[in-house]
Amino acid sequence: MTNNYVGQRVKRTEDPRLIKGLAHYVDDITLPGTLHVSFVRSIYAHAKIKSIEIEAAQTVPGVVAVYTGQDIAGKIGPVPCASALPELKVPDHRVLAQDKVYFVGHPIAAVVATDRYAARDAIDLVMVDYEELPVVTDVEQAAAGGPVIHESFGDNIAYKMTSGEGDIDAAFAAADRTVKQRILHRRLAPIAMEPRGVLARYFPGEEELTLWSSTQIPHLMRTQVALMIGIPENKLRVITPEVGGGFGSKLNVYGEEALVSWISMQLGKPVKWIETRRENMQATIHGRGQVGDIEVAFKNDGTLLGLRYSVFADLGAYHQLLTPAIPTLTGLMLSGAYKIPAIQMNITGCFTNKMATDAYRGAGRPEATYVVERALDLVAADLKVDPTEVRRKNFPAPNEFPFHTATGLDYDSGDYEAALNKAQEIAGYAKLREEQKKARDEGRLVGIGVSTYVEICALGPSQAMPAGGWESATVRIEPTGKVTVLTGASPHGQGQETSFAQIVADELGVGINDITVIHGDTGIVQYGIGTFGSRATAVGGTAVLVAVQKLKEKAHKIASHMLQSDATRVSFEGGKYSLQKAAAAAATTGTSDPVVPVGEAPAGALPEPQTEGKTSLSIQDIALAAHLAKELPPDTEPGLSATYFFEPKNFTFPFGTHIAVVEVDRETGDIKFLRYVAVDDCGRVINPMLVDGQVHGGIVQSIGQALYEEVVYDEQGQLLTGTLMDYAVPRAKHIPDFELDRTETPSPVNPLGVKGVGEAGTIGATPAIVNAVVDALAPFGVTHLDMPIKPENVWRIINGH
Amino acid sequence: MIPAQFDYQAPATLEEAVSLLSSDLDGAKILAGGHSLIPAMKLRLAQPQLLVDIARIKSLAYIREEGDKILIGATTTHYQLESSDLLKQICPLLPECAKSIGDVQVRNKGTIGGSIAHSDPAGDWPAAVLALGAELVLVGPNGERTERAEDFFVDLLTTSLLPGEILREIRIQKPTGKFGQAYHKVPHPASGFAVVGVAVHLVLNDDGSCQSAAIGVTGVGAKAFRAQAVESALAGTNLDDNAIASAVTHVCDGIDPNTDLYASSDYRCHLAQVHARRAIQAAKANAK
Amino acid sequence: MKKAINLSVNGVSHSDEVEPRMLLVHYLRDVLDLTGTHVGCETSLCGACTVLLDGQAVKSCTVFAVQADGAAITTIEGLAHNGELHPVQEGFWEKHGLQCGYCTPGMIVTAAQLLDRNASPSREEICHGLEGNLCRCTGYQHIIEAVEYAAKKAGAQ
Amino acid sequence: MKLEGTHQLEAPRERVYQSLVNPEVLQRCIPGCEKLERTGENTFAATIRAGVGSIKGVFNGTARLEDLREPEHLRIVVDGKGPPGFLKGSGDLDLEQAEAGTKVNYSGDVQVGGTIASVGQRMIQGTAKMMATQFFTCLGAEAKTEVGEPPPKHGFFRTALRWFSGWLKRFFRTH
Repeated sequence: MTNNYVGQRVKRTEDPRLIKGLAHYVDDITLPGTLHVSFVRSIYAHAKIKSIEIEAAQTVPGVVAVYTGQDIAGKIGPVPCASALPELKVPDHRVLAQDKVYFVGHPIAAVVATDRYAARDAIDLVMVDYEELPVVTDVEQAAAGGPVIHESFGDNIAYKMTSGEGDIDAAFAAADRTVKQRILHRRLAPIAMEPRGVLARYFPGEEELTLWSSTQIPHLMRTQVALMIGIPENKLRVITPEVGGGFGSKLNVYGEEALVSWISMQLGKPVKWIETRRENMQATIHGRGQVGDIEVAFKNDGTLLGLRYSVFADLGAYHQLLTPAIPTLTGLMLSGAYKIPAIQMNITGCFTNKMATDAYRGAGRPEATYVVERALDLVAADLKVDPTEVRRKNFPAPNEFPFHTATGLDYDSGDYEAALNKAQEIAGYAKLREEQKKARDEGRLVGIGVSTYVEICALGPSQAMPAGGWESATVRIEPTGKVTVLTGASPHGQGQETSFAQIVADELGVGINDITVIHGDTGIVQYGIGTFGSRATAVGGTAVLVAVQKLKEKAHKIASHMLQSDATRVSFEGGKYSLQKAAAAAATTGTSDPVVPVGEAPAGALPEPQTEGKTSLSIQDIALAAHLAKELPPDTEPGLSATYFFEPKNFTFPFGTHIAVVEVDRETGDIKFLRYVAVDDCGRVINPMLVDGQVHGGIVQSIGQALYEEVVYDEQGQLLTGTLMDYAVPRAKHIPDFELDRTETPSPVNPLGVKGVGEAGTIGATPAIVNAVVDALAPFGVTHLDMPIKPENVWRIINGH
Repeated sequence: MIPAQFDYQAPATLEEAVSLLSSDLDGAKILAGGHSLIPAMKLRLAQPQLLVDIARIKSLAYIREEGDKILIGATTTHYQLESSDLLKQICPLLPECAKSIGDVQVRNKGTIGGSIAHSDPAGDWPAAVLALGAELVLVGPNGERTERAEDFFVDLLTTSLLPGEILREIRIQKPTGKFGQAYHKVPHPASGFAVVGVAVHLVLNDDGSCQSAAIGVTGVGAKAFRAQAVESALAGTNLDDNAIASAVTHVCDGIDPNTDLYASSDYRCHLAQVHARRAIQAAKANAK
Repeated sequence: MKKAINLSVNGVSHSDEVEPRMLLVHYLRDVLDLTGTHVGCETSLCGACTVLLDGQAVKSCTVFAVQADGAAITTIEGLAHNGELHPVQEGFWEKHGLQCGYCTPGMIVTAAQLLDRNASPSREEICHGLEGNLCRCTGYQHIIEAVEYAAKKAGAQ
Repeated sequence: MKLEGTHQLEAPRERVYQSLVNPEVLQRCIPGCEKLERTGENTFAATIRAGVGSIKGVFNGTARLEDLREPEHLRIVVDGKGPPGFLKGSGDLDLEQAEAGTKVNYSGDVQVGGTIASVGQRMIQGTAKMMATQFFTCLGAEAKTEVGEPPPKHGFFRTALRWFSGWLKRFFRTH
């Protein structure tokens, strides 16, 4: 295989349509006669529905139908939760509220009209009479016996779980010292720039339904929606057009997707629903939402002995697809980048009168990395040593991999110290510390924060996943020589149309523009799992690689047959199967150009491949021959196509070091970045430009979490950050100039050697930023600050309030 | 996202606009740039029956000098003010304030008149026009009248505009002598509105001491206000750091500062003091 | 109640009758089928819907179509000329200034106007100029580099 | 959201108290109150057009007077709902005799929900404060009026309180 593409900064093939404004997101697709849905949503966090008056809404010109919970009762199944935890309580959450509402934004009625303006007008006329019920929004109050949200459960505790290995009590008993800190992870809103959207079209004659949805998981959605609305799975086609960002928020099956599909079946018309941003804030999953205590046991020399994290997880009012599973991922990553002999995670998952939490970029792992990296700084502060020292002390050495953790994982490969060294070198760490000292002497508050993270990617082995952890790929060479790649991963901005094409182009020796990567259409692509958990390249890309290698095996056989040679004497290079030198010398040379050069397709029938006297055949020649099937070796199936389902044996474990340098304005509490250095190791890199983009984006979401973002409900469960007026997403002016670099430790888990990078930034950066601010405020005795660190909080500390 | 229905008229003259506005005192609203009104309409928090679009009255958008006054038409956009070479020369506070409003798209469409008439408690213009002692020319069914900016801002989103009246022009005394100006703002990280905004106009004596100070503050109270206690504390001083630091402690005098998710009232007041001090120092440094 | 409007979009004249409340972005998308202009918020904060109205970048979700009567609009679809990408479009492609692409049309249109007004902006000026556009994917760094690339490219032409 | 404040009214305590329990006065003084009909001894059905500037919405609901201890204390409990959401709250009013009239101390709790809660963050408290001020200013004027006199015209509404457009309409029609 030649590396013309893999490892190169290849410009994305998906970009031209996007930069010209010609790409199609769900709302860009309009079918004749499309009806539009608008939802009536609860304005109370907890209330009984006494009555719903829809008559006035029905009279609005253009309104076709109004549906309430009664209309769908017994007709649409519950919103699915795929997390199987022992003794998990699963509320029966329906797509429209039945007799009560339990969060602000809970859908109560759907108005269907001929245009979106009429649908919007009509929802104002639906009168809901509520009887308010007591509200619980605080997770600890919910656990302690606040108002019960789902009466049949008796309390608000959805599950309790303890995990980890090693003798935790012994570790604490043996410790020279311990630190303990209560840590909040506030709720965050994923804010994909494209809100959710659904377009459903039922074909009554064919009894088929096509559902266009902005989702990360088209196939899982097909299975789940089919079950919810009772249509055979193979009569439902889910198409994922362009998806304007997901970050986990579209790794889900929402009630609206099933309801809009069902309405289309009821009315026999295309039906569309496009979420507004306010709906997105209220009724698309939130991320994070934990409060817990981290405790660490360690020796005087900094050796870590044990770590315990006891956490209340704010699940919200009901479960979305993975709601209860997210905190368990936190438990998996509590060993961080360190050797910790005993680890214990105690989770109490609780219902609150708020929207469900679920996977948001990192999904449980940022919480783990954050508490571990904060804890390591607490240990360093306790021992009065540099934070890098205590980290270095506890890293597993490169020769200790696969490294088994007390959370039950086996880290695949790593050289954590190399990444730390490189980051320190780039940052000029020693000099930074000197400068910091000088700044402090001048009364300036400069802080340096370090985070040496490990994350878990490439989810994952099917054993560990609720609905399969493999990924599928088909590579096919069409009769004209064009290469088609089908992938079950459903990328939405990560750029796999390009990176998968890079893999295939190098394998086949063809140009990248001769390859089309197709994804996100269950009518075309065999089953797939989707894009989440930084898995698309490591799992989906590997499936593509193995599929193309399988295809080449077949092509090799055909080529040998056509070249009338033994397979061992035929080699493949630069897109051609050639007789090896000795054999070639005996034959006359012939042309080996593609049979149908790009852009010069002949009219009429395909040309016959000319093999007479040739010593080499292009892969396109082989494809055509395989298609025409006149010159195939015995027992060879026609066509040139291969499919592979890749089941990884393990997760992958990317890692890295992030160093943030900040300065705090003593008067106002404002936080300004002076430097930001990130050295990430995501294994082998297919396209460094795409990797940098993932890292940048991840870090900026971390900046948001660390300094600005917070979903706020008041005590009555009213969502106070209901729009982007109050929920602060970082803007260009909020970011530093990032200094990125990499180390490259290939993963042994997959033949590509890749690990994944989609979430690294959100995982590694948050603690680096908070550690830096805490470090800046260390002169005031600060050892911990909860996020988001707002200027006012800083000001209060500086001023001793 | 979708406003309720309304009727729309785009009169060619101001007289026509006044008469349309008077035709439905309860339901008619003036539309200029629309960047305060349309967002509220999209949330259906505002549901006017009739929009009278004055942005098409070309004669309402201008920046010019007339005698000892600077005249600014109500529908002059923030961007026109931000990019005005004339203003940069003779009254740089206006372009500086304009530059800090919202974002470039908002500045391209939003107007100074609309912003002042809306009287958002966190709007930027009210601070600037207060500091400049502007006069506002209001046109109504009974003709024209002039109101001092100080009297114009009454309360939260509330001005002294009478029903049927339209803000036509902002008049500012052309600064003379040795003067310095500055606008300092803490933008809300999400909305960009002023958590605190301080506009300063200093007139200095030849020896550099403070002849007079005019300070407009926005974001802090229910409406923008003149920080008179600060102004009088500055007058006559040599504007050294101590004088400024002591004067700004009065910036919230008589004000009940706002509280929201981003800043409590005492932090907000503290920010007002810090940024008042910084703005005064900047104005002093800018003085010529 | 409908009002007649005449306007030019990407050089093509259109005459339509619209409800006064129809937002310009809905007119462009739903009536003219120019779906490159996106809607990302409802409070005029994300900039995904940015178009040029008489050469000035505006948020088309905060302009009624009736307000654009008589105006010349340029949307993302109209930015390339004779099949040749606008330098900003080229910059976004070269520098990986986009991921999911949803904010991209608004970002590009805003950046195009930024360069119209300031041919060689500093990093700070670029950030200030893009203050009205949210991107959740790229972390902005590549967007800033894309605009720098476009400035250089346009300067060289 | 907690609301607290003190207002000095230039009227005798007895008169202030009487005004507070007089639905006609309440209708005139509750900002935006378009309708206040007695439905029980101390309960009323109300329609309130509340808001500031161009931001406003209609709320339908009930008002109740509780804990009546003439002339020193009463509690007003309101609960209303409308397209922009809901508002509910209760306020304890303590009337103290003061030199120049009556000092009213109020302390209450107001909750809002729906659109106004989720988008009105930075203005809710200001609006509430403003409405309270308006209410007590009006009440002071009402309580000063002698028995048998026509109710005051609230001319100051021209400026301070003109945002209450329903009221304004009446104001302009009667002048």
